[in-house]
Amino acid sequence: MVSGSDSLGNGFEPKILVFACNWCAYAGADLAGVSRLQMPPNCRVIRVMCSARVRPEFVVKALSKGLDGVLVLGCHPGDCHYSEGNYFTRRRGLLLRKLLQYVGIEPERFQVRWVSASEGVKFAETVEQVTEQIKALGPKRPRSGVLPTEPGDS
Amino acid sequence: MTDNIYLPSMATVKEVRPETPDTSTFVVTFDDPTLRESFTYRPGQFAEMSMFGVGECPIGIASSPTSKGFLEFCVRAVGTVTNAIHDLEVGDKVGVRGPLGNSWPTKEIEGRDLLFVGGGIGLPPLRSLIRYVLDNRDRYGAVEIVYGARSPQDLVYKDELKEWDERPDVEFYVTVDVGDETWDGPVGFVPPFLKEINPSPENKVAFTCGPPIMIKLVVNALEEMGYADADIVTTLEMKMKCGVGKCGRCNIGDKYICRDGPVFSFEQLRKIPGALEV
Amino acid sequence: MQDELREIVRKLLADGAIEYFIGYCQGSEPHRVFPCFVTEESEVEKLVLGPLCLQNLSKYVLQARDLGGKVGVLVKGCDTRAVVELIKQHQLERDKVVVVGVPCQGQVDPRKLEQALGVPLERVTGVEDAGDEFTVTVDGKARKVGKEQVLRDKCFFCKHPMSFEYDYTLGDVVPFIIDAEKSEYAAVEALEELPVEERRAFWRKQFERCIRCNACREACYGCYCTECLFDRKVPRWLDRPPLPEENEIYHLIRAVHLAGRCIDCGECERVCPVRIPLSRLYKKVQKDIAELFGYEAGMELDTVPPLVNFDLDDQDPFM
Amino acid sequence: MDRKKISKTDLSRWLDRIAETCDLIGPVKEEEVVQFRPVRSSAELTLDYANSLLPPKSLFFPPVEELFSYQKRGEEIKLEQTKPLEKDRVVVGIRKCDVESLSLLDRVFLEDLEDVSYKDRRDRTALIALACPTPPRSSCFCTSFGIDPLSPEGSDILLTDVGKDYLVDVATEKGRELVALADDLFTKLTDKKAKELQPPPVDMPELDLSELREKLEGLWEDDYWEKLSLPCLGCGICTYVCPTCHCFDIADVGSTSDGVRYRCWDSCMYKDFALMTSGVNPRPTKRERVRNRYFHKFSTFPSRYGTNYACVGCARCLVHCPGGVEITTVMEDILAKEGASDG
Repeated sequence: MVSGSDSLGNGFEPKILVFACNWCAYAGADLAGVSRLQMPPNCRVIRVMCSARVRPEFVVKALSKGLDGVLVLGCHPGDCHYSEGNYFTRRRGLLLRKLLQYVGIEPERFQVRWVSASEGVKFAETVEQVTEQIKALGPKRPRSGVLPTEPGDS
Repeated sequence: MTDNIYLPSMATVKEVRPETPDTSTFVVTFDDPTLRESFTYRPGQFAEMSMFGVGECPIGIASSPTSKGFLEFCVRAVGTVTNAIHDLEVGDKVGVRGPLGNSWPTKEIEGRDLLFVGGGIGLPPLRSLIRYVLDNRDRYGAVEIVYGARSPQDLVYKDELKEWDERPDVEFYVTVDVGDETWDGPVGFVPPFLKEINPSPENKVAFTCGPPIMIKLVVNALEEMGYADADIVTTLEMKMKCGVGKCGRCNIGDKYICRDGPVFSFEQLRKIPGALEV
Repeated sequence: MQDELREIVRKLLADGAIEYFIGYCQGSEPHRVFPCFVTEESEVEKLVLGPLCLQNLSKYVLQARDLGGKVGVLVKGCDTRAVVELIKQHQLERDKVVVVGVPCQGQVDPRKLEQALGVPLERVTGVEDAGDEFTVTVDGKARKVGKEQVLRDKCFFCKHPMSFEYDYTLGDVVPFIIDAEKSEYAAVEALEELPVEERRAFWRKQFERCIRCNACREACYGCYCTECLFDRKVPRWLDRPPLPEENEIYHLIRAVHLAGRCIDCGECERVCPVRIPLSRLYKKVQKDIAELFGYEAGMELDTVPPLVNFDLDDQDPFM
Repeated sequence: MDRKKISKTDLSRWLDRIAETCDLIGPVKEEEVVQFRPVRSSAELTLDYANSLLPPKSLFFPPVEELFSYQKRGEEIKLEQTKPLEKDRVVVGIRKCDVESLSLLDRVFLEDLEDVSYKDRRDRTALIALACPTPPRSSCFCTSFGIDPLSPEGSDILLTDVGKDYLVDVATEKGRELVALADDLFTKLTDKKAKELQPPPVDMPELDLSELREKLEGLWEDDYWEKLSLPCLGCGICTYVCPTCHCFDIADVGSTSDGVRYRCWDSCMYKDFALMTSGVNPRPTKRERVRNRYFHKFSTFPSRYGTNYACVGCARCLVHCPGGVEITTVMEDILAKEGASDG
């Protein structure tokens, strides 16, 4: 999963993971598709039954393992199919965002947005906006894989 | 083995034979023609099968060294590596590192009568020796095989069982814990079944392999029948990783199962603290 | 106070009220004070109290849950928060544990003490509390060391010098004054102010050092899962080799899992053999939890933990 | 054995000269932690130290090590072995307990089936040991195992701090070659002169361990292990800081078509260490795991390899154990047990 780019970061095409709630954003994505809206091809969408299904470790692992960004899409507050799932998403999102920033991961790389089933345009715009932001940041991390030669040698 | 004891050799799957719903036999050959010719092993040894990206898993070699050019592994899908192995198809690549461990005695038991007691997936390691013995039939005395599984469909090597049953120079007994409409043979657990058969301990060596609880009860039964500890041989199951006696996982007493075992007689096991608790 | 403790434990054991008592005893050298498990009345003399009683003994209550009877445990004020939180998280039944609260005048950070004294700790044969300072015996001679020099970081901001959930208590705290001269979150704030690349570099350097001995996890009272996510084989969350990115996953996931649970007992940082400043990670989460949701772990029995709760009016920057 | 001396400033010059042709490795203090690591110049070294946090076994048996990489190309899977060391290495500042531990690890990695990368690192590394200061740390107990912290045995050169100079004992051919890199910096000593400089033997409290193994072997079923395991947290510190522990794990990192197989340290104190896929765990509780560790150190390792004990008295586990399990206390407890009951 090496992000392709030349030495200057030109032509960098980020890999972005999108978790989309089955009841809203996933349908929104569908709508964007059938409406033939133009979207950058950088996102891989994973359908989840609720944005609250996205455990923080999904995000942490994705970013640490070399993805350039993670986008979580859920229903607007008040519209959760399960009444209150997205309120938990909101709390976790707030917290995780701050923690990731604290350890040096730019806030753009982890975003939460509310996109309803009818918001095909918003879905396309969000994906485009996030892709542009992450493109501007460059790769999350050149894939390390390289070890320090000896312990303690950094 | 390569110079680097952790480096597997590449092999190709030549055949996949489903044995039971969760167990299949994989027939593999080494890609390197020289290695294919020169590779030797003894019955009872095992090898580490490598699924790259998933890991390694020690599997007993189920074929006999008397059949050359290929190796057979009978694998049950239980963990991550064995499940990955089950995804293999004919022509796929797999890493094989071995042979590892000690082996069933073959020289020492020449001229003696042999009893094999296997349970479920415990038959394949015994089968290596059974085939070896049958391919060198004149060097050994009478052969008795007692085998059992949870159900008729859990019996492995169904074709071979038939063959053993038909051979005049093999006494073959088979039982299942629970029968079904296809089954008209004996029903019951292996240890009581064994007691019923009551094979004489005279000049006999018993080999057993199966689930730990079965081994325990089989050994009790054998002792009741008068078998000496030295004449009861088993192969131990233990967490193994490196297969070369270094990583420390399979340590019991001063033995590493992967290096000094997996084959031990009960006489040996009784001297190792903790060995019989496993 | 020590005598009083021994008397209480002696009585608890004599009455058969507890299976064993978890307290502190001296190790092979006087500066080494450790958890000890008193099962016999004859052993109560081993129990000690003092500024070197560092461990949060609540962790050990968890392994006693399967015993038929109760266990007794000694808790400092700060450790009480762990007991409260364990009860709240349904990990512990209040009536399965006999809590003996001990007032605390602040604990000594052995590393700071070594530095302040300029001699190896092995020459320290005694540390006594003396109000605003500690009396430290070095090579048989008494020396005074100001508390501000050697207190554990968390003690500067102690909210509970006195245990607040207990069955027995060993007296009251003698008031003393320590001026921390900075906010509780000063170290966190300093990092927050750095540019993002510097923060990344800082933590990368810390995580690279990690040998993944799991001591932070095992010492943490809040790590009570029967099977840790990191030990799970399917799906595999964490690869065993302690590579930098794996270590990052380990520490970040631990930090989010402890959000709302961490009571800043400081055990993770104290036990870390490679000295990763873990408190700076956990304090950050603690700070955010406080700022965002107005919650502090282990303070009251009847508040709802923040991440199993929500408020319709929570901040919402995600529109 | 050649005995020489070298001044402290010349020592730095000599080490810098070594560093021109070899990888120089030694104790470095960073963030209050002393660790062995490669240095560019002797100025980075901390030779005035008690002992390193992690044992220098990590230089021969690293915490993480690439065994090989694999890559799928079409139908084939290509394996690429890790390359041997590029340069010879010189480790300076290693203590006698750690030197001794290498001879124990040699038994594991060089005997029977040889571990090529360990062998490569051992063969291509010279050891310049550093005699322990007098008095040594109070927690040390190497002499209980018959180890003399002032002896050059097992190393190529031994340095002993004697004030403004180091006494230099050159024990092997490899050592002589290193000295030859800067012969002019050394002063040859007569036996008499060397003896005068030689510090007196180290005075350390010594445990009589002659009955340890026998007594321990009678304690397999003893309740002692249950009680000993109570304060143990089940972390891996004792095994990771131990210079003789050699347990490891083998794990792949990467996808099924591209990745690396690593060997990394593992600990018998972890609860999933011996857990089998079937769910059976031969060492299910801390009691069995703690017992296993001490049996391994004092009974089963010695019995397997015919060594004395598999502990060198470095006291790292004792100092770093967060639960306060002290190996010296364990030994004393075992020795204090009445006679051997059969286990």
